Amino acid sequence: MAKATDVKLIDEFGRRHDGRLPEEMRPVSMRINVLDNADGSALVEFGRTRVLAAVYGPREPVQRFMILPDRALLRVRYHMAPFSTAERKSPAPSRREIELSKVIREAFEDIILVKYFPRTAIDIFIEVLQADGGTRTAAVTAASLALANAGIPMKALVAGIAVGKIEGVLVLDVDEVEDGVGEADMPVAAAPDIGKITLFQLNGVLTKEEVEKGLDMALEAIKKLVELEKQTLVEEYVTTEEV
Amino acid sequence: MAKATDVKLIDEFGRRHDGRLPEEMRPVSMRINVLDNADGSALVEFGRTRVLAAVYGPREPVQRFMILPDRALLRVRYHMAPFSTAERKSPAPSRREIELSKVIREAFEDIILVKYFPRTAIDIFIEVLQADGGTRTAAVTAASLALANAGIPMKALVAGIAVGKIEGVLVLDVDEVEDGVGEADMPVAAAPDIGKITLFQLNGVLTKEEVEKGLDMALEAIKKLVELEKQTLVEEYVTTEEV
Amino acid sequence: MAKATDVKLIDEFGRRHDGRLPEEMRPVSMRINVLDNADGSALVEFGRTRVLAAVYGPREPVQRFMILPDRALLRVRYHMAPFSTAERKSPAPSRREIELSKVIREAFEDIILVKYFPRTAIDIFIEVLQADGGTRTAAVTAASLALANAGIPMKALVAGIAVGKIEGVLVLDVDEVEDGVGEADMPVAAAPDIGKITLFQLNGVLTKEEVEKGLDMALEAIKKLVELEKQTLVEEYVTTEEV
Amino acid sequence: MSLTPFRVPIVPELRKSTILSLIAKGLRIEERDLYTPRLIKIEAGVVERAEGSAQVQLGKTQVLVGVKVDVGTPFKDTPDEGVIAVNAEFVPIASPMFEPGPPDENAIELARVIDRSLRESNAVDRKSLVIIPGQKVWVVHVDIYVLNYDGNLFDASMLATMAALIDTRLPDYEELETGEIRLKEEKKTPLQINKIVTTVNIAKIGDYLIVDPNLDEETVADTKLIVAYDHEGNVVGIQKSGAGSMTREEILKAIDIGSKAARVYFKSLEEALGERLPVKIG
Amino acid sequence: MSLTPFRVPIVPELRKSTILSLIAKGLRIEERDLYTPRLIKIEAGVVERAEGSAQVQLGKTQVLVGVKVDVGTPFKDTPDEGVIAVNAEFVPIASPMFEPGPPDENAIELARVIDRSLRESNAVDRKSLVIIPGQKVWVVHVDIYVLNYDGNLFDASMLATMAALIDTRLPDYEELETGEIRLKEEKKTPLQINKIVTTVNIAKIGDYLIVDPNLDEETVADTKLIVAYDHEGNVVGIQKSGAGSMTREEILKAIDIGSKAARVYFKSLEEALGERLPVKIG
Amino acid sequence: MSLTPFRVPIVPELRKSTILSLIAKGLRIEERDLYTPRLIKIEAGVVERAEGSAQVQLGKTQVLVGVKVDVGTPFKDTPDEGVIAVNAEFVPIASPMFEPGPPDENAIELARVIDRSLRESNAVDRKSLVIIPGQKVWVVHVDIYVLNYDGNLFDASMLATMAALIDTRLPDYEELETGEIRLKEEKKTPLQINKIVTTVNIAKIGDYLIVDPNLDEETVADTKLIVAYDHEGNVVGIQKSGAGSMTREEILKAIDIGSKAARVYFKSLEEALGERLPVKIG
Repeated sequence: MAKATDVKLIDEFGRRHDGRLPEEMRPVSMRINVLDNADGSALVEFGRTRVLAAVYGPREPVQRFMILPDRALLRVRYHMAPFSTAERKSPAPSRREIELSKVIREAFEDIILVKYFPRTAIDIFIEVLQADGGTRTAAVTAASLALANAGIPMKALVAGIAVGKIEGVLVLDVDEVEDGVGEADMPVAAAPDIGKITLFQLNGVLTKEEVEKGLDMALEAIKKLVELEKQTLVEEYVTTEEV
Repeated sequence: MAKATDVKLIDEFGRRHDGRLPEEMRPVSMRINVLDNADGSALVEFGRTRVLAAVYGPREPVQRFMILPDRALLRVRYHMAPFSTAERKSPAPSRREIELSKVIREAFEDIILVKYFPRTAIDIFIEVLQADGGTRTAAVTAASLALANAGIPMKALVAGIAVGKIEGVLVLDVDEVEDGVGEADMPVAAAPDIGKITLFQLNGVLTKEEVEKGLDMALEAIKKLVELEKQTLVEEYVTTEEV
Repeated sequence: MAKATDVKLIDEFGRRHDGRLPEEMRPVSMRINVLDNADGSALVEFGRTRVLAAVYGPREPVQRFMILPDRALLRVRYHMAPFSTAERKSPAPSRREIELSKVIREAFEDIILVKYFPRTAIDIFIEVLQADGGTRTAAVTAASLALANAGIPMKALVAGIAVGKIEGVLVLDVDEVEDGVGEADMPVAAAPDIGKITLFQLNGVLTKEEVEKGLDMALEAIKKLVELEKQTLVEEYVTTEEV
Repeated sequence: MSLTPFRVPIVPELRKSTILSLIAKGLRIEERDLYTPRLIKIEAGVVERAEGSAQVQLGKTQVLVGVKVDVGTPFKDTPDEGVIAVNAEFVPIASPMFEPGPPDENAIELARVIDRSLRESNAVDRKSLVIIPGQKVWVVHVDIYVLNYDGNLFDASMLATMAALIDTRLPDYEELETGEIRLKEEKKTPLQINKIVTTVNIAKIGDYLIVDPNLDEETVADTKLIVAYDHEGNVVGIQKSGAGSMTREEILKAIDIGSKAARVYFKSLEEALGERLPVKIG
Repeated sequence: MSLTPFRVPIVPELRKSTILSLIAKGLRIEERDLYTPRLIKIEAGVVERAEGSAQVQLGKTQVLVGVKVDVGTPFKDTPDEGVIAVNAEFVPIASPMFEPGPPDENAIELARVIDRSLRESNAVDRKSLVIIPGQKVWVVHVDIYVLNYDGNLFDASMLATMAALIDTRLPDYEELETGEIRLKEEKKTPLQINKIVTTVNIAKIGDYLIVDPNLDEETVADTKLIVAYDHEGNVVGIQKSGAGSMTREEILKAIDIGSKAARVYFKSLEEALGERLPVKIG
Repeated sequence: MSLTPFRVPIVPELRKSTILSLIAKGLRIEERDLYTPRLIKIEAGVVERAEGSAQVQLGKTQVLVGVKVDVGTPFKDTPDEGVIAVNAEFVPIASPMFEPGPPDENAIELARVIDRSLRESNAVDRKSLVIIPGQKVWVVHVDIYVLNYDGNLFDASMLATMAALIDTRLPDYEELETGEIRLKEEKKTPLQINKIVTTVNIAKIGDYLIVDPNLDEETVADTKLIVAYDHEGNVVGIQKSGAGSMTREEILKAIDIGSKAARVYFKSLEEALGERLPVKIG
């Protein structure tokens, strides 16, 4: 991966390298019921980023020590296919995958009504099939759909998106090229119907004001994504127009 | 290991590089009761290939989750000593060893009367001490002897041998040199007394007719090997003449 | 680490490279109660060698299979911080650390009154913070203090020190430079109040007479160290003068 | 170490007897005959950023294969050949029985059977993968990803592997003065494919042989014979997989039956890939 | 894979209600207000043989950081930059809850949050770590060693990391004719530090936000927001860590509160390091 | 981490008291005296394809050692020495107590004690293992393989290691123009052996010391002292191994007793290897 340091990523008309405006998401598609065996499943695409989520459970935990007497235990695995990245990714779990599995799990602990299912396990398995930036937020979006598809009761639907800063401009839904050269990447996931932000990270440098502005951009977009999720749960498949 | 691509492996008289005729096995030796601690043990040689098998059991499984209520659980490990190969083999289990452990286990699942010993484990541990081709079939042969030596009831004795194709000729009991340059290697294990083929693989290219012919060559040899096994179980040690 | 093969390590006046005489230890300091969470803890320094020991227990073992019906189970980990050595040490346990954990555990099995605490675990965790020779014997000394600090009943206090042979001379308390070029390194740990030697190793070549002389040098020093331990348990911190 | 599987799905007695009595009549639960594979859907080029990819549905079994290539060194004993490395992961999305972790013996067996069938048939021309003889070669990583498991991963994975290899395009590159190889964004050169290869999974259930068993059939089967064929009709690999045994006659019959089913698979590859198929299937 | 923690320490009900009722009054169990960190003690240069080191006490939490450097090759995509590798170990001396073994998700998260805060802020000038461009660079290993765990490992580890990096001296070296780098005993050159960075751990308990939670507070907290600041007041990293959620307003308020606590931390670094601090803190 | 062994074989009380009362009379269960090893059988050259090998029986304990050599790079701090790497595997054929898996602390201790005894005594001339100084050296892998375990793996393994090293022949080679080393089929050059080394395992049972304990004796023993000797009578290594302790007098007595038993072992090596023994044993 050559790092394109000299490339201008915002042109004179304020357009990004793929023609999007700063507050424009990539085309999004959502589909549920894509896997036969899973109790719930979803395939979510943001541009070329493609993430599959499967939910199994509530079910008996594989190992007995994993029982919680008063609630369901969540198991979350964020995993990248070896062919999803520019250079082949080794199948062994990376430190990045371990961290993201944790923050994605924590994005749902307060959302799933775990008290309804004591002594069970709910498994959320996420497979990144193609990575082009924004995989963790696509993963949260796919997991939310797969959980709903599995009939797991939740306080509200969750979706995620990242805001980046490129050449001084805050932009929505950064892709890999933008992430590689940008000054900041701030992934956010939220359940807008109940006002909860469930995943929040910042990699990069922002002023406090930019954090606030970026957060609002993300929350705005998340509202739209949750609307798309609702539509998907009715129609099984939705897509936004091509750029 | 230089690959001897230019070497003729069948000479003008139809002799192989070590003087054998196509349907000729290497000298075979079999010995039982070679280890004090094991419940049964055997050392089998095909030429320079030397394989040791030990059987422990039926005994209580080491870990409780390994209990089958209606039958004995088989555990099979095919393992190569680090010094058994031309280049030192790392002691960590290779993918090849994992696969061969599986096919060797599957060669005995239908042979051992596992229903007689519910809730127990029968362990077959195979150590390749020197590898010169045909280790998996020598391993099956040694395991059969060690099982009989341990008094584990079986439907019939099992033996194995590989058929290869070298320079267009089907040959019995390929060694490492022949395997390296040959067009095909087809290991077969069977219990001829009951007509069961329990291990069967082909690595290489053959016509259907060659598969049939090669299979018959192998079965013919396996009959002889099982006779040698029977003799060994009486006399503790047998050997065929030197080439 | 260049190996200083040409350096004279004993000068014309019989002084070692840091000015010590052959039977002279490095300055020693001992301190207990250095960690809040541990049931007992100690920090021991021999010159620049610095070792921390923490004791937890007797407590319920983490895993149930680790229960001994008639005594406490000891768990000992000797572990080096990645920054403790000249070249960074990988955090994964090395073969050396595994062996030293064993010999240190065995140095206490006959000292701790384990029969008093059946079905429990006593954990001794040792962290080498800086390594300059003699870490295993400093570890035993720190562990003895931490056990006493935790109130674990012992038959007697234990301390350790190494004797080396450098340029033909037996010397006490070898440091890393001396160990690197010396002819022998003989770590000893003992409980002098009851005449028990609990750790004893020799790496190097000695005559029988030298073993005897070296052992006596070590036992002499260990007596002093145990006196220092006793003083430390009263005063919480003691140190011997600087060289 | 290999253990007798002790966490096998239980096929209810009623379903089992239905399967068996149907087979005795020459029928299957999915309304097909004994020797016909399930519905096949092959789609190549599904992971745009990979150098090659394909997704296969075989009944409800779904497998995705991605191919990534990079530049590496050849094996010492084959300095004039590139490297093809096949790996299989049974990711836990695919079945309630799959747990996360390194490949188990089943995943390893699957990958190795496919690897050998490709290697021994010389399906991909490994000599054409050399960049600088003895020093730099293409390393072709074939990653088999099981998305949904309903039996017969062998055939589904082999079809997806074959389609993904045909779909693969090697990146353009330039050799730097330092001897290093710098890859470019463009990917144009297809792999040189010598042979089209497929496996056929033939299960033995009682005295019957059936092709392409689904999960229930695999579970009640005595054993399976996996036979690999090239498009010229040669047998290019065999693996008996599963606990039971077969007779000489059953093996020969299975190889015969399989060669007919192989045509069905070849036909599906032809339909899916059309002109891109580098060889003409008889 | 990440699992809901199932071996969490239980805070007795009485203690829990004490914590909560104190917080409602703006007080803490350790007699401080909601937005003030615990007592801080920073000592640099505590491991003489390491290239840099520091020990930090934050209340009863104790963290030791050692820095070792060696010569390595740069990453392919950053040939003109050195490497900083952060690793955290929760060694079992530090808590009855820590077990020996490879770093778990908490240790990995801690190391990565600190690593990113350093990297994104360009706190250490990575370009100054190049020895031979594209070939040899300094690899700076930051090893975080937890000695006693009483909550908020983030801030204690970040302070210790920062102090240890400031304490670090690169070895002198000579380039041999073979191109190899031979290190000398002397260590003189400090790292080029561009920014002083600290994190502030803000826990949400009920409707309250508190700074620098101790272990009991962390255990009863709904969630935590870790915000990293540079000494110029920029936000250089954020991590929501923990199971719960926050509102938009809580997040913005936390960032505000944190920026004040960050001053306390910067001040402590200044007091501990004095003249050695390479930048002037406002 | 090291744990008190919790799966130790139980020696029945009756057998235990037999062992103890015999020892009190200066006798052993195998009808030998306290200071005499069991029957020894040493056979070198048992694995033809290895560069060196030997099998040793010590009573019912059986150990096979194979030596493989390859060409590698020297360690940085010893550029002018070859490498000897000792590894021990307790393969599960050898005992109902051995389970498959990576070497445990006992196997590691065994390998390291033997490795140190060889290294410190300079038994094998490591300087003679250099091919191109600083760049290419012989790496000698000594793999200890336990075939049957009936106590005292130390002495059996050391004897087998020594015999296998004496049996070892380095391959002929040529240096290619590229600087690479190409090995030939022929193996002619023996290793340069400076010293013959053996260990003697002395167990303490009650107030008695006995040589070469079998498994039952090891199990009831308080502790063991493993002393390594060279053929010139020097002590070249010691390891107290086992949970108990010894007095100063016991240690000195053990070293004395051991030096006599060492002669028995040296004699066995001499008988087995005859002319091939590179040094004259007094």
